[in-house]
Amino acid sequence: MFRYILKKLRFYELLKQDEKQQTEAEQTSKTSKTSQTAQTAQTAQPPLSKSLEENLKALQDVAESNDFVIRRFVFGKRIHAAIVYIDGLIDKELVNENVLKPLMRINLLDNSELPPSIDIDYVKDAMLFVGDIEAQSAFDEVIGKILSGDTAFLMDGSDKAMLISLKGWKMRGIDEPQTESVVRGPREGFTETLRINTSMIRRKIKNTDLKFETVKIGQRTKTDVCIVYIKGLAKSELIEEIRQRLGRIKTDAILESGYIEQYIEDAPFSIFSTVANSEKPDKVAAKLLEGRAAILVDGSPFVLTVPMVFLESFQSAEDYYSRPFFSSEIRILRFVAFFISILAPALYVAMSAFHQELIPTPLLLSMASAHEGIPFPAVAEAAIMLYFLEILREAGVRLPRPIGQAVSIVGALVIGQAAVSAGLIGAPMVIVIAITAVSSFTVPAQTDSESIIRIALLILAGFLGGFGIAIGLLVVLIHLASLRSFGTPYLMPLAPFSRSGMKDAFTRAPLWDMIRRPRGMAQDDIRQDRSSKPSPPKDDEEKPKGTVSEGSL
Amino acid sequence: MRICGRLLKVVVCILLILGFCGCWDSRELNKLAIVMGMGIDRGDDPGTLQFTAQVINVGEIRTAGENGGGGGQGKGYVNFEDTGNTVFSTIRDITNQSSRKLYFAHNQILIFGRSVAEEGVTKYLDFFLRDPETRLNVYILVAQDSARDVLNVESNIENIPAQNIKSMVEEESAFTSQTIAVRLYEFKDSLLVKTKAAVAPIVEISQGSDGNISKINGTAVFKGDKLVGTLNKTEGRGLLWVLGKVKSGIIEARTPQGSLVSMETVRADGKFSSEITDDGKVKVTISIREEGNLGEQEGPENLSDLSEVAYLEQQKNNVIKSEVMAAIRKAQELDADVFGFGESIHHKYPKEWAAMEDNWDELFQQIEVEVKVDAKLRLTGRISVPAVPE
Amino acid sequence: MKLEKGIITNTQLMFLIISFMEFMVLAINFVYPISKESTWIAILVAYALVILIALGYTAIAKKYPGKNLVEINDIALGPFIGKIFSALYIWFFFEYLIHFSYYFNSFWITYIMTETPRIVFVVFLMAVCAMAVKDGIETIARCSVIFAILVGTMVISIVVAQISKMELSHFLPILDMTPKVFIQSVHIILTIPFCDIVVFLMILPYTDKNTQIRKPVLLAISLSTALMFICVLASTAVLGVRMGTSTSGTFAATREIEIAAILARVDVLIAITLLITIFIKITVFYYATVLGLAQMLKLRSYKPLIVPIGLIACAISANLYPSDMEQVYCAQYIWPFNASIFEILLPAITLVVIALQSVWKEKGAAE
Amino acid sequence: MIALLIVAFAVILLIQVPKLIKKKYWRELLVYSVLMTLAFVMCLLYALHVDVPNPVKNTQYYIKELFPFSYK
Repeated sequence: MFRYILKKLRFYELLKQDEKQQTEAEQTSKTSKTSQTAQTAQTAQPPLSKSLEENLKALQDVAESNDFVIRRFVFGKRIHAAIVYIDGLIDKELVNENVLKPLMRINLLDNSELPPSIDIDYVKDAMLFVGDIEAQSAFDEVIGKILSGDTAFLMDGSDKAMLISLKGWKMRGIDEPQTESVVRGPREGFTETLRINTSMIRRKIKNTDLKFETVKIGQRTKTDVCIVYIKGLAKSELIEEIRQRLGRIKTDAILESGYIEQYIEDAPFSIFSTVANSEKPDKVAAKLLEGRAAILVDGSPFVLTVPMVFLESFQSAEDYYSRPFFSSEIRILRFVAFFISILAPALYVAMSAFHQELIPTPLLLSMASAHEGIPFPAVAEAAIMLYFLEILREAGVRLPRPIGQAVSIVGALVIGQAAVSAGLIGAPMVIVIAITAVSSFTVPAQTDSESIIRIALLILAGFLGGFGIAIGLLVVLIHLASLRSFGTPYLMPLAPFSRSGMKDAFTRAPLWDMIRRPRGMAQDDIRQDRSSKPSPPKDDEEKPKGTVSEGSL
Repeated sequence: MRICGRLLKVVVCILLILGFCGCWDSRELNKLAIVMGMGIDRGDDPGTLQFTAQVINVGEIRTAGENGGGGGQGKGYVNFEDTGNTVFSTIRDITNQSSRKLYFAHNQILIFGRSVAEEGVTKYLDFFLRDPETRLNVYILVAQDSARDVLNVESNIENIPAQNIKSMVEEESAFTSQTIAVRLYEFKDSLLVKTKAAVAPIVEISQGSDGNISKINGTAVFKGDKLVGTLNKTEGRGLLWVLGKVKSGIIEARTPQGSLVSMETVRADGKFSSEITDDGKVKVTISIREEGNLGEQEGPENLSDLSEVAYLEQQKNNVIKSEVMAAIRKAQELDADVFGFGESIHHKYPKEWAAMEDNWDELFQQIEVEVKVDAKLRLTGRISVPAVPE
Repeated sequence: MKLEKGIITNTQLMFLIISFMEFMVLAINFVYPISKESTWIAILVAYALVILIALGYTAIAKKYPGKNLVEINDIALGPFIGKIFSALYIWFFFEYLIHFSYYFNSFWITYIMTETPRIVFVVFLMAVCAMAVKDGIETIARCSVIFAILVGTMVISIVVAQISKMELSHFLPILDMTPKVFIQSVHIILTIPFCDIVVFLMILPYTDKNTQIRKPVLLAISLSTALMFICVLASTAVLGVRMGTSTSGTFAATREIEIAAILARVDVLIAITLLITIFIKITVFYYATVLGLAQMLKLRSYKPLIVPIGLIACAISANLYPSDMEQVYCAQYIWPFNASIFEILLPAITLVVIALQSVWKEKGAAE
Repeated sequence: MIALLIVAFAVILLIQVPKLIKKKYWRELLVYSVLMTLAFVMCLLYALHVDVPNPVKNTQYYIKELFPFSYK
């Protein structure tokens, strides 16, 4: 906390110095203001002047761009006024109806009841039919607000501007997220607009403890980045850490939450991502309720959640909506698939080139006869096929969907069938690679790290067989164990081991049984009391209404 | 700097791997000559042995679903032969005639020619126990005359003779239980125990309907590591009764009216306990439990009658007893303790055993045996009475 | 000044010791040729003894909570003798490090990859261990949790797979050997797999509850002994007489497993188990060596020592013995004496000194 | 083999020494360099197949001599 305050103080001193330089700069060069706005916006704070014309002039100079609209008009007793806005960021209808109309009508009708002198506060209080409105006298604040879609109302003789928030622009509607589609559960996904995203989370968690903190990051883009957490659940140190890491970012552009992720992650050199992301409000809400914090970035439907643990990648929102048995089975299946997708090629190579005694005799015979006359050694075979596989996937993703499917089908057919019948690749290898490919899609959060591990293990297996694989797995495991995400061990709850955590690790216990939140994550662990286990009424209790007694049948 | 450091580390790792890039143990599948069966015979000049390795001809064996690729026209196997002084050297010499290195991890059977078996097999076994490649659950067999010929006999069902013999051994011990199936480690066990005599099934070549066929017939008995004699099928099953290794089998008996009935053994269990009587004799009590069903009857009489059942069970008892006694008599006549009575004494009386071990042969001769058989007849199959007019 | 910032919970300590001692499952191979089918009795005796010794170790540790072996030596025995003791201990840990890496390699070379040169295994293993040591005790402890469970399940499943091949008559005759041989086997079991937990005197201070270390330690010893006991019983019941002849009883026993003709030759499972357990072993000794050395030389961090020590270890352990026969001979006739000095004698001296000091203190308080 | 050895050592030094110097760990650097030279010599001897008496093995034999009795 102290560090934070000190930081702020230092920041303000810097501002003062910049202010001096800024004023000198303005006297020296009136030209190329626009280029300076980048720094002026965040540094100097010159006030508005009393005269409308000067203000408009200044605004004009700063933002000379043809979507920058200044509408002069006169109202009341010949009072000159103007509204300034960026075309396309405001809802024109509303502005006309609620700002221009009321103001400009009053000089048509007799203005006896008007006060002798109308000052801007009167306008705000009595004349504008707008809810979200604030007075602002700092020049750059005004510019900033206008740039982010407010409408500024200035009038002659006042050094304050009214910032009327009547934003409105074309945006993508809420629809089902492409990355995480579910069979059961809410279909809505985040959009590119920050406010809508926050509203979605708020609709899920109707609680005053749900806090949003917005900071602007990026000297040029001034992107709104919003920290979301539940006060009392999320640890204050965590929030503090996030604030600091965000504050440390010194870049000029933030275009997507991926930028933020790369600026704040713990292990920048690790192939495992220590920051989770999701497109689904319900998932994010659930994580918030576990005591995690979320980071929303304006302009990106992907919401970051921290801290992330490894096992999170194997959980999907659906696990908690369907009943525990099936979802447990599915989860185990995901783990198996993960191991298949990193191990299958390596194991095949190790077995067929080093440990043939492990293969059952009939299988060995068919493998041998399939591998007969194949020009490459098994490693090369596998490497080539894996590479083709990656190419196929990339092509399938990039191309428009119908063509993409065609490509992947054709590729599969060509590379599989043709290569086998041409005797370039053994049929078993094709099967292995196919299994690998399919199972690598079951854990989307780890797909990228999977493909790297897969290649590494394959090489090791090619050189050292089973020993190589074992060594490789050891390295991966040690690395995982050494990772931390925002203070939480990455392998939680596996290591350090927590029994309550295991209820939601490889299988999922019934919801009423998961009494505690993930250990070390939330401030208070208890999620519910033990009495929430459902049970039918005992015979001695009286049956609830609507239950049919045997006699009545 | 840090990034550069990381890169350097990666470079080191790659260097290490590439520097060690030997791929020492890696043998591609198409560099292997997969050995399925091995035979050892005496070489022509004394002191040498002749080694036969049956190697799969990968290109020729049929594999499911391969459209023509597998082929399967020619023979599915190749037999390599060579003579030498020791097993290992001979095996290596074979590499001179085969383009690929022999690979033993999937070897199924190991056949000793009669000549070799008679002069002792221990010296040949060592390699198979020591080498990391060979597996210990190989079936040990003894050929009636030469192992080489046995491995050359084509089978009509399987396309690899070794495979054929192996499955014959398994089926044989599973369904008729007339010869014992011995794996390498069991064989080694009995060789390690001084008094126990090792046994192994005998495979012989006989004239089939079309060409020669190889068939399992009888059990070879080793004394020490030398072949001393054979048990015929009856005695072989007797041995299995005692060891409790009978899985199934047909027992023929006669009804009071003298017509033949064949009963199938479904479950059987045998154990023996040995003790030293007061006069220093060894007394072995063999108790055998057997359950079976009525499989077939010639005569018209109704066997589902309880008295008949009791009679048949009695008959079964006698048959089993006679088989066991036959086995024991044969063993005593060969003076080979195939049952491991001595070992049981050793376990029970460690002290006395020290004295007995050396003259166990005589003791085994005058060993007195008591056989308790408890045979049950459970079911009569689908029909209870034969389909004959009353 | 603490070189190790990490803190592990007592549960993690327990798992660490378990996974550390699970190596016994394979180290016991040295004993099979000596006390053939009666090995299990020797294990029971050794277990009784090791409990006493472990109590001694924990007593030392509890006397100076938060201090590891080197610091304890300095405090208890004075700077000079303390230094000597520490040096001896560190040398001993280093010896263990060497021996285990050699044993691992010879095993792997004998059974799995016969043509690969020894140095390859040494280097790769050392590299992995160095990586773990660099990440500190917390990482090692976290890995050990997973390893303990993994190895435990592996061993149990192997034993279950062997059940069909067991014969109880293989246990007979019981104790068919001279007392000297029996003592020797107990001694080997005691020194090689059991008492090397003396190294945990370097690690105990980094637990979160320094005062209650006795329970986890004893629990861990008992659990891992139980595991080994089961394993030994199983392989004895499977192998019987052959126990004496094979170079690695456990391995030979698994070699005969055949489940439905599909799952044959699962011995590689054992090999993997060995890799894991030996990894934990080596890592712990490596860690102890490096940390102790750094503390003795009053360094500010032990990390610079990792690579050189590892390289030296590679060079030494790559040709530790001219032949595996000599290794087995050493393990059976030389090593027990060598080890018992460091594992029993030196701790005993320290314990006695501590006791005397406390007595004197009380005298001083009385006067 | 020897070339590989030298390259590997060079790379390791390149990675580690600058860190030590940056942190002004002079004492550590001293110990490090001593040990590294030792390691290099030993690895070199190993690579050249010069069989030096193995310290670990021999010490354990010497220590064994301290005991009056043995199992043989």
